Amino acid sequence: MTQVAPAEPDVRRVIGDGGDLADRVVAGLTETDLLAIYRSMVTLRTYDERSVVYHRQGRIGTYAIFWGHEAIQAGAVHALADEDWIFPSYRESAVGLLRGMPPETILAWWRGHPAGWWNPAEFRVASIVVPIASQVPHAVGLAWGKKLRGEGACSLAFFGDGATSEGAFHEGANLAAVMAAPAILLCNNNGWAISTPVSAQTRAVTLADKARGYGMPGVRVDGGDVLAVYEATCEAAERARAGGGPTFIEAVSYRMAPHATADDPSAYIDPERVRLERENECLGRFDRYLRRVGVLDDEIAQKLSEEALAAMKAGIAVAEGLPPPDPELVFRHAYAEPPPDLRDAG
Amino acid sequence: MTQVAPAEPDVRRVIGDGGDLADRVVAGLTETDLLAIYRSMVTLRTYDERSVVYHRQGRIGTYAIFWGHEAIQAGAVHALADEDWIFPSYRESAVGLLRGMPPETILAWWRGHPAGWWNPAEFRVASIVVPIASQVPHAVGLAWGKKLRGEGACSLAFFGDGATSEGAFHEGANLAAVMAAPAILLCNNNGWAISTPVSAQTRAVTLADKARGYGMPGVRVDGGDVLAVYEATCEAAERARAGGGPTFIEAVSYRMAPHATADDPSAYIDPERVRLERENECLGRFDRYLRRVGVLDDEIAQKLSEEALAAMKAGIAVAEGLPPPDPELVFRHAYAEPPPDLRDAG
Amino acid sequence: MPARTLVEAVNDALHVEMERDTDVMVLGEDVGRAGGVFRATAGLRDRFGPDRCVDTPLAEAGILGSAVGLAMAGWRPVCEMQYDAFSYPALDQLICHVGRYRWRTGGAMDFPITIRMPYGGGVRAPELHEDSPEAYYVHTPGIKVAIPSTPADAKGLLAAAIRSEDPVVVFEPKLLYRTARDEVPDGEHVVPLGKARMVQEGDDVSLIAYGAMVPVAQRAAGELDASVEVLDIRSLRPLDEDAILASAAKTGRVVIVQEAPRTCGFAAEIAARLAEKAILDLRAPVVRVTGYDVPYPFWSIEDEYMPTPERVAAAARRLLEF
Amino acid sequence: MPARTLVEAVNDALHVEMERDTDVMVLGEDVGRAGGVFRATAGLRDRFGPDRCVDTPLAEAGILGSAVGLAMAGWRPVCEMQYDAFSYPALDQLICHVGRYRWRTGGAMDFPITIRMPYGGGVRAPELHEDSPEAYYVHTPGIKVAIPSTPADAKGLLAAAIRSEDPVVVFEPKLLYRTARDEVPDGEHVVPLGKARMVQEGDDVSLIAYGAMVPVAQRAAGELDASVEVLDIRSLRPLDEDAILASAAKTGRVVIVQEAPRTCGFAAEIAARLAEKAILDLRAPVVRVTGYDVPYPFWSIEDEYMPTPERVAAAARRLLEF
Ligand SMILES: Cc1ncc(C[n+]2csc(CCOP(=O)(O)OP(=O)(O)O)c2C)c(N)n1
Ligand SMILES: Cc1ncc(C[n+]2csc(CCOP(=O)(O)OP(=O)(O)O)c2C)c(N)n1
Ligand SMILES: [Mg+2]
Ligand SMILES: [Mg+2]
Repeated sequence: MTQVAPAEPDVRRVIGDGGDLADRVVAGLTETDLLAIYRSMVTLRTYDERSVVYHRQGRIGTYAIFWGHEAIQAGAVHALADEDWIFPSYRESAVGLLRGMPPETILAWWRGHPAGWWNPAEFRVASIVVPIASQVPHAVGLAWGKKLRGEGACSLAFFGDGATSEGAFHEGANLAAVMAAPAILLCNNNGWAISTPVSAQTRAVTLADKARGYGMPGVRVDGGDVLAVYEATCEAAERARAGGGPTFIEAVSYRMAPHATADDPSAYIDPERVRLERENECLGRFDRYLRRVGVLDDEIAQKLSEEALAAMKAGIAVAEGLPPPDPELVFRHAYAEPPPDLRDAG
Repeated sequence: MTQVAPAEPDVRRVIGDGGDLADRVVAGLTETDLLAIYRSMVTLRTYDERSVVYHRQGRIGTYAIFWGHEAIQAGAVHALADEDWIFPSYRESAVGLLRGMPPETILAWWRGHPAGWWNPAEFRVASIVVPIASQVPHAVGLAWGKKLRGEGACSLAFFGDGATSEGAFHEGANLAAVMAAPAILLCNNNGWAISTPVSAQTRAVTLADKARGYGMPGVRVDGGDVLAVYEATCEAAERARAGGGPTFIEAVSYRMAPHATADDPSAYIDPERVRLERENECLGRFDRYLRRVGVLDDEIAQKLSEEALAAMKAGIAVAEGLPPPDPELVFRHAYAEPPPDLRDAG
Repeated sequence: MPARTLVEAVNDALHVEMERDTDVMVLGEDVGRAGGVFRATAGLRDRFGPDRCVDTPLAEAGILGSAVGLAMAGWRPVCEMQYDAFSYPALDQLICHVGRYRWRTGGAMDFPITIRMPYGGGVRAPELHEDSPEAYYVHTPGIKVAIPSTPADAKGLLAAAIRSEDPVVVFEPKLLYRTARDEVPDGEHVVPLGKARMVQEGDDVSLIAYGAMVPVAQRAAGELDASVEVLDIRSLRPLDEDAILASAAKTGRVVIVQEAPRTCGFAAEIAARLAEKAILDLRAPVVRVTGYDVPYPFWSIEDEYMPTPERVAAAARRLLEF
Repeated sequence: MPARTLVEAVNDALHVEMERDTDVMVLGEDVGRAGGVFRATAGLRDRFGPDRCVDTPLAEAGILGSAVGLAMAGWRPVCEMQYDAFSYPALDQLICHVGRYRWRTGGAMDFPITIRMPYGGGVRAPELHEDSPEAYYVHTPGIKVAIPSTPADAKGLLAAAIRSEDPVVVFEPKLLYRTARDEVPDGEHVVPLGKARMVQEGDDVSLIAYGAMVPVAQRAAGELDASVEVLDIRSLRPLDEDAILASAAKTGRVVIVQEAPRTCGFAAEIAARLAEKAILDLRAPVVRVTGYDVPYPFWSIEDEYMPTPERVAAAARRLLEF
């Protein structure tokens, strides 16, 4: 069982720094694959940056920014098979884009519009879950259930460093190991739970150390390195499919934006640290890597970002063009067979 | 930070096997101390064996047997200072005896009689807690609160192997480490949660491995070796008082009796294993050790067990002599200031 | 029809439904090897294997939370909570997810999850083995709740719950597990949710109860020299409001019996509906005979807490003399 | 008296009570460095230090469970739950321990624990930031519940909660956090639990509400051309039943307004008490204007869910014309 030594300080990296730290290549990744991953990151980045603008313009409500976390989301999703399920938190609200979900659906969610509903089975993307860590047992149950049915699918749950303090994380992780569920527990350790630093969240030397308590492998990767996330997730998925059970992945990152549009981090976060982190943000790192290995040039980059922007603009147009929701929807969908008195309310 | 290597198979022992494995001595323990510990074990053993008889005779209700776990309870309590708090589960219902609580109080609890109430502050023994693991956060809060007040007291929570699967254990343990609470988390790993073997409870190599995920020391001791438990608890208490925070202790034992008087383990437990474990039960081991080191002889042993039996017989007499409880008590004590309509019920 | 105890009827329902639908699986603490601490799941592990009758780790939120994922994978999970009070760690999953996930998918996915648990007092047990938590569950949107009082209903309502596309919580009165023994139809037997059971008809006063309080109401009826109607609502959501209103219209006097603590218990909901929809029919106050707003007492005095036939009869007499 | 918003009044109460009693401590998620996501605890960490205003890990059961131990150590913990729905993971500790531990010690120890949380909808927030969970709390024995609707009461009831030897849960209507602005007494200000607030007197119909529904009831009163009484019960347990019965006796017509889902909500409790104790005074049905038994909707249609002055006024008119 691969397990990380508790105090192992260094995290797995694939992308070098253009200097002393050399680039690695991930076996089996073609140029097309690399560009596909890059495209996904651009899609997510564009979604996020536009959303912040749309929020300022009052076109969407409160929004949970994920700027700088695109590497974790894209790296993980590209490592999965199409039938594998993804369980996002609010921080990965737009991850469905990488499964063909139209941007207007997610924009509608943030606009508080029922068009924000989607069918998880259609995209193998579960609904956005707001209560911290509570999606972890869902992902475990799904993986376990698929395995019991002899289907090859595994599941991946996204959650944060703060989530590791919740009982739901603990009970889900333990159950995953006991049932040898093909689940991947991907923790985005961005250093903060709103205003609470990870140092006040746990005394564990690394979050990956928690894996040992569940008897599952725990690995640490550079969350700003999309290929490192991709590689680690591939290994976890392989192990899961081979019956090796769950893996805990700690993606070490940093929250380079406010917790959400409503949050003002100036009270608790060091702007200088944020500035440095932003200089080293994941899309730029991958962009430079791809240029070093000769897969990307200005033209392609330009084209991809224009496509992403166009898709996003089309998405907001559709979202804003939606008719006001039928108030009748208040009474729909809570039950397959609603109780007769559902409308009683005086 | 002392930490146990995940796969470390061997557990700490002090008491030898009278053969190849030599006895150790615990520094600072006088003959009087050793006999006091022995006396406590005899007291607990007597309480437990009589309780099973009383249950069969219909003199107490369902009862959670702790036969074979006396070493864990006595070893731990003797390692604590008088002002330290103990948080028992139903499995340690009689631990108050070691703090001067009269047996009739505990017997009354098992008789479903309000005389089973006690004042935790009087004995620094919290109430018996039935929901698994839910006492862990209490012990942590107490320890943290005492520390904040600059009082030297620490706390010790008893719980089982099954309890480590509960969110309450996880949230409590993590909080203890974060607050550097002077708390001792003592897990009696007796191999079973009712009918569920620890192998179906977790995939962790050892339960002590869970400590690393909280950044606290995790130690394993032979739960049948009262001196090993004593020694490990002393170290944990010292560390706690010195500001070193909490310690997780896994006391490796075996459940040699039914889960409770209502349980029939024949469906799931191997009687041969139980027989072997009972042959090596903790009181006998300590008894033989004390005789090897020349501290105990038949006369003392006889005297102590007679005293314990007499105390227990007196206790049941008192408990059975109690007047039937005042039904009025149904309405007492829920509130310091009861709402005026507490008695409304048609 | 063979006579079965209530817990045997539960066990029978599980056998029949698991036989009938291979998507049904049972999970919980000690449901497998031991067959459940009350033997409600006895034999399932041998018959259907450890994959369909699963001993889980000791983690109620993990059990119910994973049931959400199991349902997404196509299973119909039947979760056992070992005792009433031990279901509380799972309330977060219940409220945030079990009751909302179908809605969250815009109705695209169903969550046919059944939660069953022994509930209630009167069994001389230690603390926290005697709670009646139904109000926490029935107040939660997206959840349905059934509480049988007879072996036949225990089988039929559990079958209906397992077959329902909606999450259903079935509270089994542990006091009646072995004391209630009656004929139970063999094979498939389904009692639809939302239909009350007329226990006995009467004209002067209505005693409305559910679960372990139904026999209490029946005994109270026996003590009264009046024409007493006893209605077992047995399904709290959906609720058979028509049956309640019809009974109130007939007798004009209603006593509601509930074991749970008084405030915001289900008796309050029934009384509130009567106050709104039966005001012209009522010839006397609506009286709730309930437990008290106190922790369930030590068992040596639990009889003081539990509604008794005497308390119910006394309440009925007050109404008859009103 | 200075004018303060409701959330400023909460903050003021915390400052005053922590100043007054050095055993009072605040703990919760983001209450320290950030001063709370609504700024309710702003300034406390600087003023009283990180030991008395503690940023905890993200673990609600750990927060409330440790508060039980902190109380045993002599503290008076004030726990913040960051939002209504995020209090659910702590329900197990609430029901099993916070509400029972005093009883469990035979009254030997008090557990002066305060739980405060922003609750309720109408704030255009994402899912699970709009729940009204008071029924789960008030149904729990051993717990007291207060829900202010004005800045002055927000301060006074929180002070009373903190000084109470019993556990008290204070629900703060987040919709009114900044929209409600009014005079708040400086320094020590205590509003005793168990006393309703007469908002306006009237003879024809009574509107009974609490929390964010009080302004709704007031607006409804303005729309009615009748003499309308508006009663803010503000303390659910202990409940000022006399004030409710007096109002019912006077008007004979009662509308109860509750934001929470309907079934077994607190409006049911009030209606049930009226059905039992005011039956001869009632000249019309008791009507509950409530939320629905559905998940709180997306905010673009939340106004359909929330009781409105129109719905309340319409209900009142039905009673006036009854
Ligand atoms: C159970 C629960 N408690 C509290 C909250 C409020 N809350 C929203 S986000 C957040 C911090 C989460 O931090 P982390 O898990 O690190 O995820 P991140 O936001 O950094 O992605 C909190 C406390 C919540 N959503 N759910
Ligand atoms: C929260 C909760 N769930 C379930 C139970 C029922 N129950 C009582 S004892 C027990 C097993 C506990 O096993 P363990 O923690 O190993 O302690 P042991 O009984 O072995 O001392 C269970 C499941 C409970 N008391 N509390
Ligand atoms: Mg984070
Ligand atoms: Mg055990």
